[in-house]
Amino acid sequence: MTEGSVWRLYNGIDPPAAGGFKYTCQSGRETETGPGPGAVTAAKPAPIRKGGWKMIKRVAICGVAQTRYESNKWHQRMQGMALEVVEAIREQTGVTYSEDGGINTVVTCSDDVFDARTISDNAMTDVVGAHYRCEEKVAMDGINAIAYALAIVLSGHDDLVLIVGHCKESQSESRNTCTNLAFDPFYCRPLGLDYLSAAALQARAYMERSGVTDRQLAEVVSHARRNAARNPLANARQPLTAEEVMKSPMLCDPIRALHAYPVSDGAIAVLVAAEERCKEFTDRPVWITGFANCMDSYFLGDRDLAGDFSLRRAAEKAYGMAGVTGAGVFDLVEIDAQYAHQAPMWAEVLGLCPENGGGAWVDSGGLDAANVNPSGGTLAGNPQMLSGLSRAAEAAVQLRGEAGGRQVKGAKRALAHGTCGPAGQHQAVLILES
Amino acid sequence: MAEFFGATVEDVFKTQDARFRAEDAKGVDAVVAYDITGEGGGRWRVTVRDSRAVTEKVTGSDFGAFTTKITTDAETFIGVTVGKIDGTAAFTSGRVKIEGDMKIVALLPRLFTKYSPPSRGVSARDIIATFPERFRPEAAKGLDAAIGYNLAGEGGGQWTAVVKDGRLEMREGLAENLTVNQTVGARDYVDLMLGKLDPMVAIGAGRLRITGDMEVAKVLPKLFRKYEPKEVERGPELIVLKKTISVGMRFSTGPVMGRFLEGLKGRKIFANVCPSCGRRQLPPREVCAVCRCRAGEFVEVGPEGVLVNVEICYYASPDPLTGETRETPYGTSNILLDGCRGTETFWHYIKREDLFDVKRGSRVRPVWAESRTGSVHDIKYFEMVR
Amino acid sequence: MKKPKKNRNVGIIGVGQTIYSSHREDVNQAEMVHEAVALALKDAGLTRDDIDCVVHGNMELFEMVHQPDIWHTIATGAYGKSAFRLTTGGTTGTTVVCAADNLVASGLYDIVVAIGFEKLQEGHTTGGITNMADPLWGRHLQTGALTDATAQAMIREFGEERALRAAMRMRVQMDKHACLNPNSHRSFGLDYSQIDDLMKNSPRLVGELRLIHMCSQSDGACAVIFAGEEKAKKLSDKPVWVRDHITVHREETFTMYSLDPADRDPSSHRIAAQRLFERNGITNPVEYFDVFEMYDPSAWWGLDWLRDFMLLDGDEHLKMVENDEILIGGKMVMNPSGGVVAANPIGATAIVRVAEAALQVRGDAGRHQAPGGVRHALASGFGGTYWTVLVMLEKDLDWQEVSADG
Amino acid sequence: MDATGGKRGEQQTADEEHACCKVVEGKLALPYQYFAGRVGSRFIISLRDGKRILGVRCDACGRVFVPPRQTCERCFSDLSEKWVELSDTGEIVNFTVVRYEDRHLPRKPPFVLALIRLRGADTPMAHIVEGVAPENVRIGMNVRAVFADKTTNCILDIDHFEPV
Repeated sequence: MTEGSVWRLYNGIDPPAAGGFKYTCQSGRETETGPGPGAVTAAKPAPIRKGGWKMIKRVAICGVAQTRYESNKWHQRMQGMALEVVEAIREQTGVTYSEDGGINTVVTCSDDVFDARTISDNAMTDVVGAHYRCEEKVAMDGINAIAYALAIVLSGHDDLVLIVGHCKESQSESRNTCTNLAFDPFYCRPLGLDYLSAAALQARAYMERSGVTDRQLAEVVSHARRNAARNPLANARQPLTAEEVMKSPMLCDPIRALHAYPVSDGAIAVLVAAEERCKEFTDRPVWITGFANCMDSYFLGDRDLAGDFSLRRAAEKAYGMAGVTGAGVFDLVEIDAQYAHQAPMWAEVLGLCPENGGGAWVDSGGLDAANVNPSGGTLAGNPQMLSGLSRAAEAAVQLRGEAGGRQVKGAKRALAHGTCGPAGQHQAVLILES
Repeated sequence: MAEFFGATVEDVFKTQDARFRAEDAKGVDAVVAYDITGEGGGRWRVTVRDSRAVTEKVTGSDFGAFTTKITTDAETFIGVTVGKIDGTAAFTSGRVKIEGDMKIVALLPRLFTKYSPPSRGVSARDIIATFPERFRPEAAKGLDAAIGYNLAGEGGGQWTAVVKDGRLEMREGLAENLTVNQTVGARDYVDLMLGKLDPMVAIGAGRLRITGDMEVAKVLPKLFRKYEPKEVERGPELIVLKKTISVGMRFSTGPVMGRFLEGLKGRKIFANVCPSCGRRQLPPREVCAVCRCRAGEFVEVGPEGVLVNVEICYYASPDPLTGETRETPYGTSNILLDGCRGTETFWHYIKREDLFDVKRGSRVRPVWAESRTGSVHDIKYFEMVR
Repeated sequence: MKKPKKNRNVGIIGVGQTIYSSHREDVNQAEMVHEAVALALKDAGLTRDDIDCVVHGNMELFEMVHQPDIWHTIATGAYGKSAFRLTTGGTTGTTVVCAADNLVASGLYDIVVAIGFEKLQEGHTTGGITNMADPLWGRHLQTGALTDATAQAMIREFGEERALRAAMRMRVQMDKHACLNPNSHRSFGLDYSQIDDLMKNSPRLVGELRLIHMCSQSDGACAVIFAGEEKAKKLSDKPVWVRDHITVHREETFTMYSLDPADRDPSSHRIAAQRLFERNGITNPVEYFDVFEMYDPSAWWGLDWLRDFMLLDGDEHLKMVENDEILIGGKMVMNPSGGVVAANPIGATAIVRVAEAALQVRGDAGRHQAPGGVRHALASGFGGTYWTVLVMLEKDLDWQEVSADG
Repeated sequence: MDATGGKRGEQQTADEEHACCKVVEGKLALPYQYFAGRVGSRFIISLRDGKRILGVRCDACGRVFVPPRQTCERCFSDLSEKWVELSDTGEIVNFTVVRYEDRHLPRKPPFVLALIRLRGADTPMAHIVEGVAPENVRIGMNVRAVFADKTTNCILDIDHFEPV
């Protein structure tokens, strides 16, 4: 194992062999062995990997549209939100629904419980234009819908995919009551566990391990609000000082009310196309060069909540696919931190700062230095199901140079991260390049 | 009293009140009449009211007023009660008949905990019931026979096993042209099957009589796998958690549905019109799905129209917006309102009293609710224009 | 519609199914799913280590578990693996198949497990389906998937006697198949001699849709393992190739009937079949396919849709049923498994169609195997407001020539 | 839980553009029955009738799990007959104080949700801790299971844990 690695020997799991883990490309040929799970740290950047898995063809994001995110879009039903972004994509890219060369495949992203609707995508068929077309719903964070669209194009099944995600957290009496239903009915659900309390347990585990302080977490929120103020689409744009955050009441110790992302509503559309089609829709394609996702254990007690298991595996594989090292090569990084502690914690795993160095990294301006979440991030208000997809959308907007007041100058390569499940059980890493 | 699956109908009803779950009976007000026919049957009335249950045996022929009446034979009743007979299949095949309010039937499993028969030895009937699962088609090749089982006494009965083309069919009663007939007391039959009684002894003592084609009788033991009594008649307890999950929701209308619902308040039905193909949508949706464009213009249609189809629903199911079970039968229809064409229909209820009079093509008009709030209930239902 | 060339071939190398039953009190959801995954791994001769990615799907509100793949990770094998969740209602089972095919064909993953499950005993199926309708309108009016609109339309078209009889005959034919399938939830042992009785006496659900016509509410899970061509050939001696698949949705409404039968909306089933067969150079599907596993939620739908899927006209589909051409041993065997009327664990139902079709192609279907060597099979999924997915399976990798000029 | 910005309804004042828009109260409400399965039933019955907490051991990786499960998710080995009895005492390895109010919660806030590693188990189990003020809960604190008087046929047959 690489020095400084944090592979936790939790519950007796053996760390992977010193040579790292392997994955194979489609020809059955093994790629060059990765540097191992401990390697992706800024303290000791892993070597740039060459000869990684090559995609058969280049696939790009050709258009991005987002609604403004709000705490209560009471005046719109879900179809209205989705229609808004579909129309924006059509206008932006000129894409049509012609049977020959138009959109034939739509990948939606939503959830039956949040929508209180069996087959939530049934409500979307009309507005996403899927009448007598293909529509498939990714029922998890929408960043995975981009990966699925990538697979559709790479497979040769279609060369153009429209992704439309929506979520209206304000519809239910409480999003926590919805996420409580993700837990099994006998052991966890009766205790009232939900994604908030799961994140709180994770926050404490991370604070215990890394020594991150309440002030540093407050600074993460304050930073998110500073950036969000430059993002006209963000929900929570009001600036907050660290002191104000620290004064906000405890919600679920050690998570304070202002450490949690606000209840949010919104929709996103993304157009993905094979290279040969891109020029029809944009002169600024954003190439998808790496993706991976990974699932961790379900029971919170089975997991190292502050550990790196699934995110490290996802990052390793995505970095390898894109042929990049640790996070130093990214011009900006959109981290799906739904709670303040997740920004430094996952920054450590992605290699933006050393193991247990998240707090110091925040103090030393690491968030700005690495251009983390110029959009304000999920903490500024993106709903479940879209928290990762909005990271990807924001990263793409940056690489297209269309980010306005929040634009990172000359951004050429970005990382977008998305997570779903309690306390980041499922992790996804997407790498985009202009 | 005849016993089926180790239980009697009497015993089921005797324990009924003790199995009542008051916590799930809030607001339930029902009288369920049970007409259990055939041997071992009888008539009972179960009243659930004010979170209490009272079970009475009905002696006369009149049940009095009831909400729901369940008619079935004793064997089916007990089989379904103890879980040996699939209730849906029994209803599907017509062995269980239900009159009156169906939703109470759906509620019963929640109102009473499951009945367990007194644990006791296995009955001849139980063993006969295992024939299909123990049948060995490979041993029955070329055999064409009707085998009678005449098992007298408690837990017994008469059955015929018809074996043909490698298949087994069990019939109640003794067939006329039996290939082989076996007459034995039900208790002795059980003992024979459990290996407690030697068949030769039983034949010698005249307690078992076998008549008919003795060549076929010889192959009988090979036709079925050995009967193996389950050590514990009931398996280990399996935990179930019952709960109506209810999450409060605030459904936005948005401007399009909002406009439509607002119209209903004023007794007006608005469709929106596709600017491209001109089709009218009811209720209005944001876009015309066919032309993929916003449908912005609203036109008033109806309120009268013609039924395109009539669907009469007999199956009681819960309304997911309230968790309450719906009353049956009810009827819905797609109505072609005046001003609409083709498939541009409007979905609503048909007046209960008109259900069996209306048909495709019938002319109907809406009956508006007194107080209208902008919802589907602003129209009570459509009634026939007579 | 043009379709680009598939990046690489994908083979089905393992199939696992639980039994289908009205009650599985002995297992929780995750444990039931595990049974299917373990059987599929065993069938393929693989271990969990061989899997790259797990695709999971069902319909959440049937059991009211939000994103159940999260909990089911304890039993699906997804731990430490790539994982996706895709759902499209009743078509979910075929959607996870399409997803697995796309994911493997893309080259992103070599071996993918697709899982569909449902434990309908744990919820209220009809209530759950009703919940698909718009909360402000249709939800007050809909009764699950129960409708006799198809029955009414067929009665108008073919006359009451013939339509009722054909639908019931198909129901009996499906039951005859179900009696041969050990996994069936419902196998009544029905006989043609019972048709008259059932037509009159089976309890009505909605109009002429009677209890006997309608599918069961089942518990069950099904897992299918997909591999890229190279690995599929290495790991399996009879991989079943996924030739193509198509998904066709319809708008968010059930208002598709009018007073004039000619006004009826185009069927999404027919559109899907036309597009799929055209791009694969298939002109006579009844001749081409040896087996068709159709998602037939009721005998009425099964009968009506046979015409659309097989691109038939007039009463050709009725004749196929009346002449027993869809029976095992017939010209084009429909649902040798017994179909959906015999077992319907909804989130699994459509993947079961693919799994059963694959077993037929492999020749491993046991007592319900269609005779004569099955080379071409079709499987369908149904969901939403008349949504269709079709999946084409092949025994041999010899179709490229057929579509090369297409 | 609206402390983080979900101020609902405040915009629902007359707004020209949204004149026809309104919000309709409803529910997502359906009946469910969940089965614990053989493994889960044995665990719950043991809590309920025997006041004993059982775990399962995976022979392949040697870990003892609670709550029990039929399969080891990593080794894919069958654990359904690999029961081990665990102590009813253990150590708090992590905790949070739930201070928000939602209908799905089993207690009025504030209450403590903790991960407790029982003696004999490798994986900590989530449960409620009572009998100590939230501000006095510490990681490393020893706690003991207090069994419920009335069964609910789920993990709440342990009513809560309290400091030893």
